[in-house]
Amino acid sequence: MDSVVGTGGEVAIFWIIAPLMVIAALALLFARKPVHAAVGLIFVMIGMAFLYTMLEAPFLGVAQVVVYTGAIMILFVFVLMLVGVDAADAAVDTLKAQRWVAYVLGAGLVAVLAGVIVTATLPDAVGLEVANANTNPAGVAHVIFGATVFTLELVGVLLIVAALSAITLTHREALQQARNQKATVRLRQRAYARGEGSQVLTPMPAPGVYAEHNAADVPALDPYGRPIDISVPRVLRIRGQELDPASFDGHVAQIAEGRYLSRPPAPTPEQSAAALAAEADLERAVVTETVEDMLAEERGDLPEPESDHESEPTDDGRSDLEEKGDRS
Amino acid sequence: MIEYSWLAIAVPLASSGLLLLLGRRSNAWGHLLATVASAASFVVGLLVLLEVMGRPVAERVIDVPLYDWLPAGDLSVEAGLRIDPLSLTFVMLITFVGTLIHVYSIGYMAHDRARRRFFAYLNLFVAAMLVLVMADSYALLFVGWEGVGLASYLLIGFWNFHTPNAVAAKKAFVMNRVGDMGLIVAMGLLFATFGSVSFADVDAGVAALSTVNSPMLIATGLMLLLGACGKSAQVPLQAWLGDAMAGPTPVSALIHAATMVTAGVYLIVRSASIFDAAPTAQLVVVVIGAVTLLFGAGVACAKDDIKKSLAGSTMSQIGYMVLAAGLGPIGYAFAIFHLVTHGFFKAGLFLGAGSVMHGMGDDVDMRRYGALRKFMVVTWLTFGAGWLAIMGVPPFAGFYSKDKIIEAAFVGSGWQPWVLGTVTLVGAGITAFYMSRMFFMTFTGKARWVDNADLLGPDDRRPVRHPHESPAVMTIPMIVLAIGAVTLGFLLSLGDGIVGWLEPVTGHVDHEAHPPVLPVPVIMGVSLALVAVGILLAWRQYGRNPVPITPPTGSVLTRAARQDFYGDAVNEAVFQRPGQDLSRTLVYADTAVVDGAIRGAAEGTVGLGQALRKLQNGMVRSYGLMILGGFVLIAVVLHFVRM
Amino acid sequence: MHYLVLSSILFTIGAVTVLTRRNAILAFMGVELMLNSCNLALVTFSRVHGQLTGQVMAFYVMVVAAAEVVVGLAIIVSIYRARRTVSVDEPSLLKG
Amino acid sequence: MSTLPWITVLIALPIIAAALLWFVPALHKVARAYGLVVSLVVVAIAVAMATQFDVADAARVQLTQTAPWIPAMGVSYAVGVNGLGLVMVLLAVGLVPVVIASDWRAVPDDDADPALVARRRATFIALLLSLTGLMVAVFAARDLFLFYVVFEVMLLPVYFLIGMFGGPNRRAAAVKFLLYSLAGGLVMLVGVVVTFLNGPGGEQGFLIDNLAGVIADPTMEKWLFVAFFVAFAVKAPMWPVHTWLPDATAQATPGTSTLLVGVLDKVGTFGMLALCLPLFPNASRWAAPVIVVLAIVSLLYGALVAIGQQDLMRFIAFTSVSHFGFIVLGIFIGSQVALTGAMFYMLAHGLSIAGLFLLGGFLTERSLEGGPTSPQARRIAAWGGMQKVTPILAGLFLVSGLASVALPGLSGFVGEYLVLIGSFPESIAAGVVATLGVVLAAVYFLLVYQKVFTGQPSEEIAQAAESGRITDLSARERWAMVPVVAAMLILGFVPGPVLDLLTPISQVLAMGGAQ
Repeated sequence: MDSVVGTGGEVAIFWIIAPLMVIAALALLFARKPVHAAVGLIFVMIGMAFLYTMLEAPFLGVAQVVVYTGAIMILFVFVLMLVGVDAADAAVDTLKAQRWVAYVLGAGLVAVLAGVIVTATLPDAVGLEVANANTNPAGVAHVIFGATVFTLELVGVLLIVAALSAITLTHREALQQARNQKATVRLRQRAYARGEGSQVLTPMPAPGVYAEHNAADVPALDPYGRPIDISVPRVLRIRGQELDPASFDGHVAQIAEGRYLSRPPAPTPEQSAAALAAEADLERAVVTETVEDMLAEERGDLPEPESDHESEPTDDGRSDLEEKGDRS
Repeated sequence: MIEYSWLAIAVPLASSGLLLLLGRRSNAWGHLLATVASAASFVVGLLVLLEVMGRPVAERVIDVPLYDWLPAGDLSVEAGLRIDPLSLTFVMLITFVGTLIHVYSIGYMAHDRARRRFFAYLNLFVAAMLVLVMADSYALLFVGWEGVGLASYLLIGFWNFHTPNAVAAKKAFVMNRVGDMGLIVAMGLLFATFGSVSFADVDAGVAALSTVNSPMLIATGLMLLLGACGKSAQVPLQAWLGDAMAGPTPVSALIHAATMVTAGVYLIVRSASIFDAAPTAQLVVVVIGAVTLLFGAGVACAKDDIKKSLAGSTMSQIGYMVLAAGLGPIGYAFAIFHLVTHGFFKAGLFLGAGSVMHGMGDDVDMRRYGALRKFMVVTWLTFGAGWLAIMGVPPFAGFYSKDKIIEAAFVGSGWQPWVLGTVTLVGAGITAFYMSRMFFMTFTGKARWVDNADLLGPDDRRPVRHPHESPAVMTIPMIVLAIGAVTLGFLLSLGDGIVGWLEPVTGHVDHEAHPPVLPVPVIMGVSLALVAVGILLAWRQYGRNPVPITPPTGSVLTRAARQDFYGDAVNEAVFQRPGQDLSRTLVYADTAVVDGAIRGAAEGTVGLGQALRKLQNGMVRSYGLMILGGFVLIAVVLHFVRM
Repeated sequence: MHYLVLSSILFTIGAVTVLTRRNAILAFMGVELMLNSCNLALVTFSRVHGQLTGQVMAFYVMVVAAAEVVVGLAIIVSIYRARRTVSVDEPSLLKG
Repeated sequence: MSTLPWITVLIALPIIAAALLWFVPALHKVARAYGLVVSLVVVAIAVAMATQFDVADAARVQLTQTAPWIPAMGVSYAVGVNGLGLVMVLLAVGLVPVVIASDWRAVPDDDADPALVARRRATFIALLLSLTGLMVAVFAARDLFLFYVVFEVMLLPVYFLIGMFGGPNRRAAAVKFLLYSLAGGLVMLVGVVVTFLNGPGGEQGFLIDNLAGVIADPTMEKWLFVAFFVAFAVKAPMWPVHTWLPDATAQATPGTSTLLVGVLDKVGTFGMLALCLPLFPNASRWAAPVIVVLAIVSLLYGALVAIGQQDLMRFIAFTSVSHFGFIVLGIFIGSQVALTGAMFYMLAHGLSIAGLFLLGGFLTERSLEGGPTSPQARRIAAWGGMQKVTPILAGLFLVSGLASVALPGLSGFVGEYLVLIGSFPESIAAGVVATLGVVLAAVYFLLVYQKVFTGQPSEEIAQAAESGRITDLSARERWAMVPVVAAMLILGFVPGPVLDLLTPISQVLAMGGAQ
């Protein structure tokens, strides 16, 4: 057995924590959702802190918790909230075989490193009793503010620079002039003419909040009583957290059947579908030509920085984000 | 005068060059200049001849060095002339007949716009032929050898805007080249053995050689023979002569009857020392001669084209000469003798044929001649003289020369004399047959043409012709040649005659010492009898009976003979086709395989580059993957290296 | 030495994460994990040798890691703003 | 013997002239005349130099200059010619004016912008002139390194000549040419360096005289020999590394092809003579049998493939492959006579090939179907009966062709005869097989002559001749051809003077070289 690990208790703790850490780390590899991975990583960090303290480095243990778990990981999660909500990996990897090759190589790496370590002959552990004579933080402090004080200064500078750079990087210059309502409408109409985005010209229908239920995750109902998906905020939809109106009490169910609607009673789905289609065609025709002459009239005068985004499906999302902005 | 004998070559050469350079400007007088040039070289030759005759027999072989031609160290070839009875005999023949034919051509080519060019070529030929016979080394001889080949190419293809003529010319040149190849190889062997290619050194070397019939000499002899076959249209290189008749008739007379085609015989006689030292080669020579003799005769019997028939006869006559030359010292002189007489009467016959064609609108088909005797008397007479001469009817020239060959053929021991003698006798008979056939078909019998289209009945295939005698400028040469054909044999055998005259070259042979296996009178009688039979047969078939204007199918033999015994077919099947296929294959292989291999390498490199390019996909992660892989690799390696 | 083995395992997991996840943030977490595993090794060695240098080194690593995270995440955010994605494959600017 | 630095002048003058032409736009208008004058001046100087040459010991390198170039590396600028070098230099500079005069229309006037046309013409001429200087340099180089440098630099002007002027696929052809030559050249570079390292070193360590036979180790010598030989074989070109030549000539202008085949390719055989044999005598002897076989193969191969060619220029190129087979055979068969023949052959072939290419160019310039360098104009089958339309052209073509198939009385014969005859003492078999090439030569040339010049001209050609669209050679074309044909005839009848220049060398080589 190894002299590095001192007391039996320590051994026990190690054997409890280490496997858990490994499993948590694996989450990093296999978790579909970044958030879960982040959580796994946090666990690893904390486990790491435990090990530090066991390794007679309590100061580092604390620092670990404070710096990593307290700062860095939070930062991660925050950024995830900011950008990565729907950034789960696409099912198909752009680089075929990359994944598997990586796994194999990883296994190889482990084998090699472990092999080296196992075959290596380590001197007997000295232990840190001497060094930690008057508490480990003091010892560390001696080194930090003694031998490596200059380094410390440098690191301080580094941190400041990093902070500044972060600010400059994330500070958003006005890449394009703020989009006023007119431009927004134009964009949306153009998307509509192209048959993209949410094929809606009017402001987004509000979720079922004001109908029966004051919850943003209940879709609004159209005159025929069918739920309007796009009325639910996009994020909820992506997360699959919208609810089915039918799952509410009978009242809403009746609403869903359109019972409370004025005469005539609800037509059969075919009729309604046909009617909708005709309506939509008419609408589209009108809009299309209006859009056309709008384009003609304003060709050039409006720079189109988004021309490459419009083609992206995310355009849909953006347009109704703005919608929210308008509404509130 | 001897040291100026090079003038004989220089004059016609200069005139030829002049005519070619001046171009149209010399159209008006070109032909005259050429004729004069040819005559001049005849005069030079004559003067030299007289001077040489004035010398004692021992000093009749003179080498006239001109200049260092190929000073190449180990091999240093001098351009020099060998003046001796043999070369002089040829010089006289060439320049004399040549001049006559120049004169004849003035009339014959009168209507050709390119007459000047024709004469330039003729002069070129004369010069080259003189180089051939006057050279003192095989190298220089080769110059003339190829030179006459070129002249013959140019003259056969003189009307090369008719593709067949161009093809015939090419064929002649290429087949000659095959012979030339033999000559080159022979020269190489000589250089390898004797370190020189001049006649003098070779003769000395052979004399110094102890072994007789050494394989080297046999090979040399056979290679020389190959050259001779190419030039003299002997089997197996005979095929070109018939087509060569595409050239203007004077050309056929001069080049393809009198002079150039006999160069092979000259070569063999000139190389006497080698052949004497290599009996095996001699035997082959004899066999070739015998075969060609019959071959040509057969062809001559079957052709209806008068010129081709004459060409066949030329082949056969040269067969006689080659055979004689193959007999060794006893034959050389007779070969040359026959060569000279043949030069005269065959040239005469060709000119006669030309005259007939001239009168018959350039029609060569004898089946459309007939009864021309009345219309072109001179031609008839001169042609007749040639006819009798070639048949060997005494006292015409052929009688003297050919019978000597026949007798010589009977000399020897074992099977050889009997076989050869018989062949020559039979040949004589056939000669008589085909020549009489030609004569009768052309001049006697009923006219197979009409001079007035109204006389033509329905589906009457007779042509309309207005035969007429040729102008004097054409007839005079014919007459001169005819006189030669009549008298030459007799003149040249006066005293020890040409045989004695040639002794410095051919060596002295006591003909009494080698009696034929049959008594001479018997041989002579038999040959004359055979000739008579031949004439009678021809008369029965072509003289008395009417000749069908369309050739009858004829026997297998006849049809074969009409096809030159399928010589062309053989060539095509054995050389031409495979050659073409080989060439095609190689052309394909060159692009596909040779070049393909290299292009393949190039494409391979490009492909590799493309493959590697894929790795540079700009994706951080794949780069990272590579780094990791590399790291693991290194780690593993280090690990294992260390332990 | 179990600590060392553990650290190597964690390190590998981090590395593989960096290689396989296309979400930049996840990859970034992988990097953090690698750093941590290194720290673990450092601390272990400091104990083995009975000197605090290892711990100090680990400390500095933490600080630098912090700085790095700040900058890195800032970059990610700005990339997201510009390209509406955080996939590391998208900015394949390294392509020749 | 005058002290004028003849060769340096010969090298520098044309290159300077080329630079001048290139940089002075005023000259562009008169580029061709300018080029003609300069090249003629160069010829005059070369002739004057020849008079200074001491024929008595032609084997010795004369008219030498030596100056340190990169002493640290043992590289020096050392030039000088022996008999062979002199002959090749004369051939090279002699052909240039002929080429300029014949390729007068290398840059057609059809281009809309006259300034551009003038510019391209100037480029063409400038390239030709610079090439002249380089050719002189390569034949006169006595320093191995210098030789190598020029050997490679020479590729550039040729590359541009092929790639900028000529047929539709000229670029591909040019690249192919460049790659082949470079590949060979790099192999040679290795050989050059290794040879130097084995040499005495010092400030003149690269002088060929100091390197002759310094390689002691036989294996090493063999390897080095191979390294050099490969480069020269590609250049020569020998089967099976010949395929760049037909493509290049099929695309390049006739003039370029003339210099390429007539002179540049001779650098290959020249290198074999001037480097392989003296530097590695034993290895040459060791490799001779193989090389002789290769030579005979390319000799027959070239001839047979030539028979089947459809494109006039490709045809001529393949005949050259056959001829180079003869030359290499003469060099390595190991007899002094054959060596002399081979050297003479290099000169004679330069002449005959010039005749064929340039006259072929004149012919294609008269094509009704496309530009002079277009494939359809060069298709043999597209012609016929031209002798009737252009008799002088036909006659000159016939003479050149007969010279190239070694008709006695023309220059080609002397070389071929000496090579063949000289081969027999060494190997009768080789001699006999090589002699087959003589027959094939007659076949391929007469075949083409028959197709192109005999028979009846086609309707269009006949009409064009009537209307004067197709005329016989113009005065310029005729005068361009006169020196070539005259040289063929003179060398055919009186090769003595030239042979006197070459024989001593062959005697030296045959003694020390491959025997």
